[in-house]
Amino acid sequence: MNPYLAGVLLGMVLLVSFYLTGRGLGASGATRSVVIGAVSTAMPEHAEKSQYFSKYLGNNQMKSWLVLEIAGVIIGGFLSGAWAGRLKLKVEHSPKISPRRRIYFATLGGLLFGFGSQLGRGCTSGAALTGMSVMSLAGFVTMMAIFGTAFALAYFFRKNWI
Amino acid sequence: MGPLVPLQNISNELNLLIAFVIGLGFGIALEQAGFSSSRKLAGMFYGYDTTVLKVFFTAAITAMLGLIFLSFVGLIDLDIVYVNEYYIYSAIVGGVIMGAGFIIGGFCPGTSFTAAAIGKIDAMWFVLGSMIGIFIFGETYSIFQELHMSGYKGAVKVSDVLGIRDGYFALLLILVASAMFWLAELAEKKFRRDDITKEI
Amino acid sequence: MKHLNLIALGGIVIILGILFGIATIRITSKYRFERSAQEMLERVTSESKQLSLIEAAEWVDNDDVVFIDIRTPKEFVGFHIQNAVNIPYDRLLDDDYVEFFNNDQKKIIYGTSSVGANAVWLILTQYGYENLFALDGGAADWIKHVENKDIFSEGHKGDEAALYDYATVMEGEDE
Amino acid sequence: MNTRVILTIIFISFGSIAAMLPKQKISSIQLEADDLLRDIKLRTHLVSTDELADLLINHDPTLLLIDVRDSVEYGKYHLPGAINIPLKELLDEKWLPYVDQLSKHNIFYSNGTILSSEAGILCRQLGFKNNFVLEGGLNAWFATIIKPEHPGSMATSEELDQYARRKAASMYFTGSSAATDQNSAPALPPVPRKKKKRVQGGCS
Repeated sequence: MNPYLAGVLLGMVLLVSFYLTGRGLGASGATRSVVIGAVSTAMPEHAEKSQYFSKYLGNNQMKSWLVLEIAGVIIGGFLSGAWAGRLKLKVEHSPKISPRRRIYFATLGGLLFGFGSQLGRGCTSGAALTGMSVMSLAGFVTMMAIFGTAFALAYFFRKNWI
Repeated sequence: MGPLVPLQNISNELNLLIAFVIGLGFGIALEQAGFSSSRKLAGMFYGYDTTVLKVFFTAAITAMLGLIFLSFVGLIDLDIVYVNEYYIYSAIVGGVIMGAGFIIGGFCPGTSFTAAAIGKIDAMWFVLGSMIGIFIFGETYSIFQELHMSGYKGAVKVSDVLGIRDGYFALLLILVASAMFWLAELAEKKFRRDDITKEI
Repeated sequence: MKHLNLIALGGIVIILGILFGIATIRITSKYRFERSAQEMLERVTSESKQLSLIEAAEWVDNDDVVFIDIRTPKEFVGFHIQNAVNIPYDRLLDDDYVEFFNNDQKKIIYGTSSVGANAVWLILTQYGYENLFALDGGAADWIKHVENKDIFSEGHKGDEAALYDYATVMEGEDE
Repeated sequence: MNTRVILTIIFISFGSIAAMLPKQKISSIQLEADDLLRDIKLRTHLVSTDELADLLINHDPTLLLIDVRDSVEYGKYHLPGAINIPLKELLDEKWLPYVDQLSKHNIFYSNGTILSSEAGILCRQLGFKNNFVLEGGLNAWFATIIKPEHPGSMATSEELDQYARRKAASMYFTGSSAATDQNSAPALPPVPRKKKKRVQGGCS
């Protein structure tokens, strides 16, 4: 799909989300809910003692809301991929690097992203995109920090991509 | 008047159904934009594919204009819409870490879910990685707590900081974005990499 | 040529946008309040502009004072305080009366009840008019207590006077 | 013509419209003189004592009575469940969550109607929703509900019905059986703020 049209579509989804729920979209919050769910099942005492996790324990509606939203994202992504004929189990990587190296980097990147999203109170969808739509200063700052850093570091990781 | 869920006493079950439907739309939009490919996403930073910028700003502007008009005709109360709270240092440091994660991992959390949904194994590892990252943050929270909480400025809007109306700021952002779209398309020509764009 | 069409289309949309913008600006009322609600609240609580029937009765023959009857013309014809002018609710802000309200005369507003007069007083004062007073008592009270001269026999209590000793009534209800 | 140019044109035109829109907050459109005069003429802001009695007897959860007299008078007697916001303090920061909200129906009252109607008008002018005024105030409350007068032998059946209802209400509010109920019943939540609280959390 044309990126601009896809952007308008995404913007409409975001707007509907604002109209219905008063808050935008999110992704990393769902991951956190899953993590907290896992931690509190595996070691409930530890989760309660942890300063950070304990904040999100209990009957918090936000928790299940984002998880269901992400369930929707996964199914929506799958449907859209099926429709466009993109379903394929593979490791996508530059021909210059091995799949193994790609997976290492993807995991490391995910780790950093997960960590940063907690510190910065939201990821690209929750903080940057949603934040920008409501003209929140935090959204713009986060957006610029993310893309600025990525541009600045792009040179060092060029081998992974081009 | 919206937002409906906080103002109209919508039941929890319906709220969760709404979450799922919104998620469906979100997932389809992301996937249709081509965000399920890390090489497409990374193209942003090497100039051969600027889809990220285009989608990102188009979406933000569409939603922003939508909010302004909805609020004008009285369909939504912007006082209730969540505005992200601004903690200066954590926003910047968190953003920097996320930026590093972006260029290294090639996804962001939202796109990694759609990519994993269509079978990208690297995206699944990215999701796992972000879970580990969140776990590490939770475990080391005492170290970062001060940073996490410092420099609180409240839920400020850029238009308030600049002292201009929301509408003016939206127009300003649109003009900036138009210029960026133009530059992005120039860049796509200049840093053209047919070998990569054909594959993704 | 395709380009030109699109540019023309864009131009039309922009012009429509500007027109729409201007049109919506005109929607806002021309009768804007002069004073803020906060200022009015201070005024309301600091100085009383309520005139009791007794106080107002002294002003009837005075040329510096005008009574303004805010009831309907029909009611006005039925009865009105001597020398009163009739300006119904919906005409109070008319351009014809701007000059009248801006002169130095003292103006006492009255209506069917104290409440209506007080509300009009509040709104007009907030709107920026000065020298306004509201009669604490309606036209009917005026007939009863001023025209029929039994001010002192029963005495008209103001709207806000407590007519009962509430607490005692509540306790001693079992009689 | 590519998509970018079309999109840019559309965005810029809509952006111009957005920039032209007058600044306003839909949640609190301030009313101007003409609107207010119309409202007052229509008397939409008034609630009769009979309606209030109904609301109180039914323990309507959305009802919040606000006594605008000073605290001394409030201390001597106030309607069941009423909170005290002296008129002077009406627009103070601490009372804003009560007067500017969407979840409750506020009814202002005082001895008569003047003070409460002033409170009502000022709130209405600021665009605060759901604020009403008890018509006749406590005086009317006592005259009609607590000590209802028999309408006389010439009364129509409607008047008699009304009298019967008022008498029953009177029993409810004064009767010893109701006394305990009255004190405990409309236990209102201290802070009914709903509106000013933004929606919780984004994605973080």
